[in-house]
Amino acid sequence: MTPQSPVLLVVIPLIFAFLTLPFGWWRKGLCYPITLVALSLSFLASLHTLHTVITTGTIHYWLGNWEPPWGIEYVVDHLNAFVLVIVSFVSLVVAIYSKRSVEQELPEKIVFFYCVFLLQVAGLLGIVVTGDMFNLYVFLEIASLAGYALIAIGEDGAPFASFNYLIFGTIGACFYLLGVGYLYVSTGSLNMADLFQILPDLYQSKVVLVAFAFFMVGVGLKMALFPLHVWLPDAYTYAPSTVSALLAPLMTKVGAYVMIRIMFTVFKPQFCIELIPVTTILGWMAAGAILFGAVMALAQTDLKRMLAYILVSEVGYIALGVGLANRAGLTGAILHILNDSFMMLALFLVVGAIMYRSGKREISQLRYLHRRMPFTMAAFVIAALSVIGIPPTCGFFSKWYLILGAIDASQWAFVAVLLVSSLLNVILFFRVIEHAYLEPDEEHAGGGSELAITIEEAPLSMLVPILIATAGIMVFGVLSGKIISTVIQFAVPKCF
Amino acid sequence: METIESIRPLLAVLVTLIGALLIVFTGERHRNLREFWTILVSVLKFVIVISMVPFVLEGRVLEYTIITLTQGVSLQFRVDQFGLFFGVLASALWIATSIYSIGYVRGLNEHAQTRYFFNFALCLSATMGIAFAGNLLTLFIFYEILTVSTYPLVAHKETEDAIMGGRKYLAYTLIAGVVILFAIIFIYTLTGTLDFKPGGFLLGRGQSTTLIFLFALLILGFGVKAALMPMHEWLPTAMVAPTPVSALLHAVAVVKAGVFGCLRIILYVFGPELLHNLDLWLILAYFAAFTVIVSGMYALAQDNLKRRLAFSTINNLAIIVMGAALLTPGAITGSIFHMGSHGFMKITLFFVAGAIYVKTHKENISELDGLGRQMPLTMGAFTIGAMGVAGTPPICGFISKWYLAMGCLEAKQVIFLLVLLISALMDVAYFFPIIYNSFFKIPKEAINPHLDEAPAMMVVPLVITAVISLILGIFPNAFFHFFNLASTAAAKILGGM
Amino acid sequence: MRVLALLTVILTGILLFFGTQDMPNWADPNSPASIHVSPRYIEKTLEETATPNVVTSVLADYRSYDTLGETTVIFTAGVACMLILRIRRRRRE
Amino acid sequence: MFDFILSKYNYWIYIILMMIGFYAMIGKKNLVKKIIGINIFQTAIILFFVSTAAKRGGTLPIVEHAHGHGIHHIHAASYVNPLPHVLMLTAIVVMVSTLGVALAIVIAIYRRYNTLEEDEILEQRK
Amino acid sequence: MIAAFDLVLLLFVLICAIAAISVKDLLSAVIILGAYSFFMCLLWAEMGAVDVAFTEASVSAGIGTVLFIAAVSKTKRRSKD
Amino acid sequence: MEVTVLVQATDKAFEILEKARNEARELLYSSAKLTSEAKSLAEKREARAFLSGAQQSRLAFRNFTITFFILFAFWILLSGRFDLFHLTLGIICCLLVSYMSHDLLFANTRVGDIRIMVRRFFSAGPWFLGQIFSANLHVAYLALSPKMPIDPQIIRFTTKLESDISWVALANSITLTPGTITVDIREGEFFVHALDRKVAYDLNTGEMEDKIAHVFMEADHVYVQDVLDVSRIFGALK
Amino acid sequence: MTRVTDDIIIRAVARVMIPFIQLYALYVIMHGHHSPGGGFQGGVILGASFILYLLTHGLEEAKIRMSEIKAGLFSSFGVLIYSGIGLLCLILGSNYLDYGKLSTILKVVPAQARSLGILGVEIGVGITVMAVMFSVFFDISTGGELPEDEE
Repeated sequence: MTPQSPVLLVVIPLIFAFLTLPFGWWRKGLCYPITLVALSLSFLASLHTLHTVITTGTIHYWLGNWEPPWGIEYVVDHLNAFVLVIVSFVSLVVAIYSKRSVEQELPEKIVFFYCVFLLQVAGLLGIVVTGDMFNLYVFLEIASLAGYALIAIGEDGAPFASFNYLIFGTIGACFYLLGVGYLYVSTGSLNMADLFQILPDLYQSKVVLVAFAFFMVGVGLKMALFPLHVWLPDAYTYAPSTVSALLAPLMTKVGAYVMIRIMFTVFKPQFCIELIPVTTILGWMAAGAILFGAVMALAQTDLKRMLAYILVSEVGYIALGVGLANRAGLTGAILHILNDSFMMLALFLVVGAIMYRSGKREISQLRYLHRRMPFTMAAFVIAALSVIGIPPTCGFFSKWYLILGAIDASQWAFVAVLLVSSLLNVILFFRVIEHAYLEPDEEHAGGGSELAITIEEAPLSMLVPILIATAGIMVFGVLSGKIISTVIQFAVPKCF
Repeated sequence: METIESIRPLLAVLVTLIGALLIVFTGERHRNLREFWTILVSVLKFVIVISMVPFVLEGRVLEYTIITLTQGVSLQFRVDQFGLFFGVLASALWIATSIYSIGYVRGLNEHAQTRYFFNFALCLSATMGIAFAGNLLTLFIFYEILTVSTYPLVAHKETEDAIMGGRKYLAYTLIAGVVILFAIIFIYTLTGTLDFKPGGFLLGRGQSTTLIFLFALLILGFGVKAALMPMHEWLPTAMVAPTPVSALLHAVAVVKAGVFGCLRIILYVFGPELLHNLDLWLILAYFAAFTVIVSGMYALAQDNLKRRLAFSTINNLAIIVMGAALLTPGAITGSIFHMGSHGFMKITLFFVAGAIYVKTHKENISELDGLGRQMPLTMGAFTIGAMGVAGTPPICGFISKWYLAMGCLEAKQVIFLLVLLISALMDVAYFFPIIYNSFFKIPKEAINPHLDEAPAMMVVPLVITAVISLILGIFPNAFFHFFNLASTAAAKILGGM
Repeated sequence: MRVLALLTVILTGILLFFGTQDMPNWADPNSPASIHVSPRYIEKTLEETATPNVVTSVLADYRSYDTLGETTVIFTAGVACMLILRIRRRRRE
Repeated sequence: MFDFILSKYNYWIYIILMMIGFYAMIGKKNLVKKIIGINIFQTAIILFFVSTAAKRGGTLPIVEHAHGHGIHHIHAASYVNPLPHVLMLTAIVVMVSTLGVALAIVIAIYRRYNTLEEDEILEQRK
Repeated sequence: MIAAFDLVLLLFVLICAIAAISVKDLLSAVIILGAYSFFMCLLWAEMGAVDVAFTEASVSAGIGTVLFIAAVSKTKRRSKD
Repeated sequence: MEVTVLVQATDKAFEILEKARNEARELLYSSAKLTSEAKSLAEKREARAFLSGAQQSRLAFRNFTITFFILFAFWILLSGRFDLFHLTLGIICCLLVSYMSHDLLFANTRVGDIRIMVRRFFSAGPWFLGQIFSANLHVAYLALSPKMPIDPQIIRFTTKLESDISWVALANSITLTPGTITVDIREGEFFVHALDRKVAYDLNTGEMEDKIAHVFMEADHVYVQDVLDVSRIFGALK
Repeated sequence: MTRVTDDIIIRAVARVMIPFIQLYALYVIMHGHHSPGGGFQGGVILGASFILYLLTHGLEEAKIRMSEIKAGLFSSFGVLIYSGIGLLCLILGSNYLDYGKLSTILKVVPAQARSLGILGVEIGVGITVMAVMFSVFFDISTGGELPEDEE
């Protein structure tokens, strides 16, 4: 008796998404609770999955009870289960947060919004959980379409940003599909495990090489790896704040997950390391991403845009970890999937809350904010410290493993990039923190103004998710050793 | 060496953290309660730290592992003699500082007091973590927390200068942090462990060039906070901070943490034997000696009192590093003990500077003429502190300098003895005029001839610290067993050779 | 911009051409795609699903989860259009 | 050599088609043209997939009822490969969905900028 | 014979594709795209993929074109390239 | 240089024209939409009031059954499977479609006796074929004679036919006959393009119109009795 | 696009054709087992019939037959059928979408149950596709602007 949780965690959000329309048509207010219920159930299912994986090992779930190369199979190993829990939890947190912000930003579209929101989450979960190349494509498209729509309803520039995203996303998806096609032509199979068995004989085949190249480019587009990131800043800047908070942590991470999956469990690691120098190229691209993202972020005056560029840089960290192609590097990359999800979640939630309360997002307008929204800004500071990599926040530990990996691989340039980038992040974030916390002298002469500015903290439904995310940042920092020893060390492919 | 599992070090760190949270949640509305938390926590902490002294003096080590961070490295506290020495010093001085801060902040009616106290508590928590850290990673974690939590204190005044000072501080220390991080990870890849061991654990690992490189990086990294000479630039700039912060920076937490880090590196990571083998000790000692001389000269040139004190601090810290670099029992004992004695003396001096500022809003030395008559207690304490720093018996500075001098002789390096003497002369040269002018010189403009001390909350701590430094000079083991701790630590380090 | 686009396109094209060299010949009945997974569908469809149209049986049974995904894609597109475009005109006060 | 060309020319034409679509996607300035490009690109990929299913001598993948004894005599080689067809049905659906969403976005863009030329939009955004 | 048919269809498809992206009148481009889809579907039917051809005929050549026309008539008909 | 200027100017002109045209069209549309929609809705309402109650439901039921049978015949033609399962499916489907659109097939046609209509349609068939044949000959003559004596013209006439389905039948018949094409119908007014004068005269005799009217039972006005209770209608009208 | 056409010919022809188109669409859905076609193609054709009605008869009248709200409800109804069948299999104690298990409640052999399952699924697909095609066209051609007094 196989556990049903792997399929339930995808199907529950799907079914609830379908239910949202009728229920929302009946009573508009029902959408929010429906979403919460769906995502909590999904989260529980993913926890159950993770638990099962840890206790009994990899789960194979045959959909429709057809055995693998013929039917579609869900394969949940440690890596999957880990990412699943992240995705479902982050989306649950964002869903809790969404209530007020959606009511303010999109009062007319609540029903459709929650419907697409659930579809988006289901798509992301479906990408992660599947063990079939084509099924991955289908869910990739669900997630992408939902993403385009969610981004397009943002503020002024959103439709155009979303259109650009659509173009690049479609190119990415098409390339992925082409890759699947090329692999199918040369092997005749779509199942990942099956491909893993068949492919080694074909590593010299040009078809397979080209397929691999297209996978890389396609996934790179989806995860916004450096030269292919062009769509990202605009899209995440203009999207509604809830959407940015959902997509920024998850979309790129899921892309990164797909990359790891294809590189190391569809193809053999030695293929990407020795036969063709993919990892080296990936490493250099990632290094470029890290620096470019940080430098571009420096040039921004808009807080949300700055975060978007930081996201580019953070994606670089994950890719760098993959590119190092050793145990420590990959551990760092997988750990960074978790950490970065929470960091980006916290940052984008905070920006959303700030915009909700004050409508401001230029860095120079943030003055007095620490008095108006003390908890929100405290969360921002902690998340910022984590991005910089100050212990004991979680960002430090992924950086630790990445540097460890880089030293292990004797890639001194990467070490330098990692170190320099954290300094750049210091400049980035302390610029914001200075604006938010430190005020010019003359305005508070005599210290009497302490109580003059009243606290206007974000509403509780927004504050609680922010605090959860922040707590996550701290807790995962301290627990990183535990997480690695229980999950991540099994998620790294055996041969490292 | 006996190891005891004990939660006390964790408690010592946590108690301030909880205090910090209590301070935040109490907030601006209930000032008295908030200040009560500060003092309560500082006293509690001191009690906890002192309660560990008997165990450690018996040669046992208190250990507490919180959680495994990565293979072979845990978030771990281990209290040995050296760590406890620093812990006792910091927690003792914190009581004084917190009382003094309350007086100072209220006296000036500062803004954002909650933030101030919160960061202060956080800072001390981190310092305690540094003191009790059982391995390099734990040390580094708390080191970074210290950096970050000190930043708001440095930039507290929020003027252009303060913000610039804060930026500079942050830039220096975080770059240093990055350098240290790199070195630590490198060491981890070499050895797979980061636990401190008296006498070092790097012996026989890695090539000598790599090790030299690592040593340079680490000393460079920790040297920034210890304000060794080419990296000292941030320290005088950070003087824009409120005086208790300066006191904290210079006497208790930050720079001491830097020196503590340096000493940990020298004595517990690399170890005397390795340093001898690589001939690094001599280079480091010369390097420190250079700092001693140059910073003394700088100090002479300053007119701002706090800046002069800052350079004096740099001077003394360099002496500590120099002592440790000599690697003889006397020198190590002396330099460890000097950490403590310098702490008490220098905090007195800063308290005095703050008291003067609160009372008269004067910062420059040239304006202090005749102040001794107005504030005799304050200036008396200043005199004790200054003389102590110069090494006059029977103040505690004498004992440490004596042992340092002995150490120089043991190492057969007369040149460092000379450096010590020159620095003592310089100390006299830059402190004596202040004392003289304040007591004996007739001021140009009329000043209040009556007794007019700063608030009691400020005067009491500074008098107490002055008295303690006096008592320590006579009974080095009074109250805290400082001397015992220092000498046993030295013995153990060299015993591990 | 246009030149860059053209360059990218040509590069991609060359890569794809490169890939075709090792492809099985067109309409080759012995290509891997024809002999690995698909024969079972054809041979067993009547026995297992009682559906002569193999495409239907594969679509809605063997790989029915894909089809659920596909339907969801359609549904997503529909809701997405509603989400993007529907604005209720303001009632005249 | 001739054999080689004969057995591969299909693929090459698909590739040319793909490149046409791809070029329209990234090189054209008009948004509707870009969408047309998407359409062409995806159709070309579908064409590629469908052609992998082709078998010489294969017929439609609809198994005839051969009463009674039929089941054992089904030869896979006499029917074209149905799997790519299935996949491509899904891909077509994805294509039309993308088309719908893209057009919706285009209308939203037109509502705001009153033009569909990329460069004009970029100018207005400044 | 079949190969010739195949080739002719492929040629048509190519011509339609090029025309669709180079015609400046969007409505014409869209109609040409419909023709393109139709030829495509012939091609697939010829390869034995009747289901796919059927779908393509109803979707791309049918609904797709209609959607395009609806959108173009809702926006602008002329394009600069 | 000048060329580009010219081109730009034309482009601009085009744009302006386009804009103007769009605006005009919008205006027209909105007005046209309002009037036509209002009109059709009003007509519908009238019709409903006209045939209230049992009359209406009887009519609907009748339409429903007729539609069902027509559709089921179509289904059997398509399906070609006669097992119980597929027939049941067919019945369900036909019921469904009839339910969805039974009012479409016979909407605002005054439904006469369908049997009579069918009979008349088939009996009129040969005549139409003959017409088409002769028109073919004529056009062939026009095309083949060396002078090509064509004289294209658009003629306009108002028909006496009443229901739109018969209009469409007439229009299609005209188009089907070579040499003439129905260009437009507006409110019962036909615009027909004819190839030369003779064709136009043929059209103007109205023979075809009569035939159509006959088929759709409009000429003889018997249909009213067939379907509706005349006295009631007259009462309502009064 | 959505106003009433003036052209009487088109309207009348559309009216006559629509029932047949719809029936054909249903035929395509129902006969997916034996001939090319299935839920998706049938659904598209069905949707096209409604689009045709919308094009020829205008928004107001089309709304009586198929409004955008109905379309939304139908579209979720269709996928619910699909996923519901899957869930039913799961509840009956097998894996998701394992129609073979339906034989326990349908009282037929598993292969036949699978065939019926396919049919059910195709119907679901058809409904969704029909509704979505209509609603997408509706949104694009009207620009999504709903009339004012609509709730």
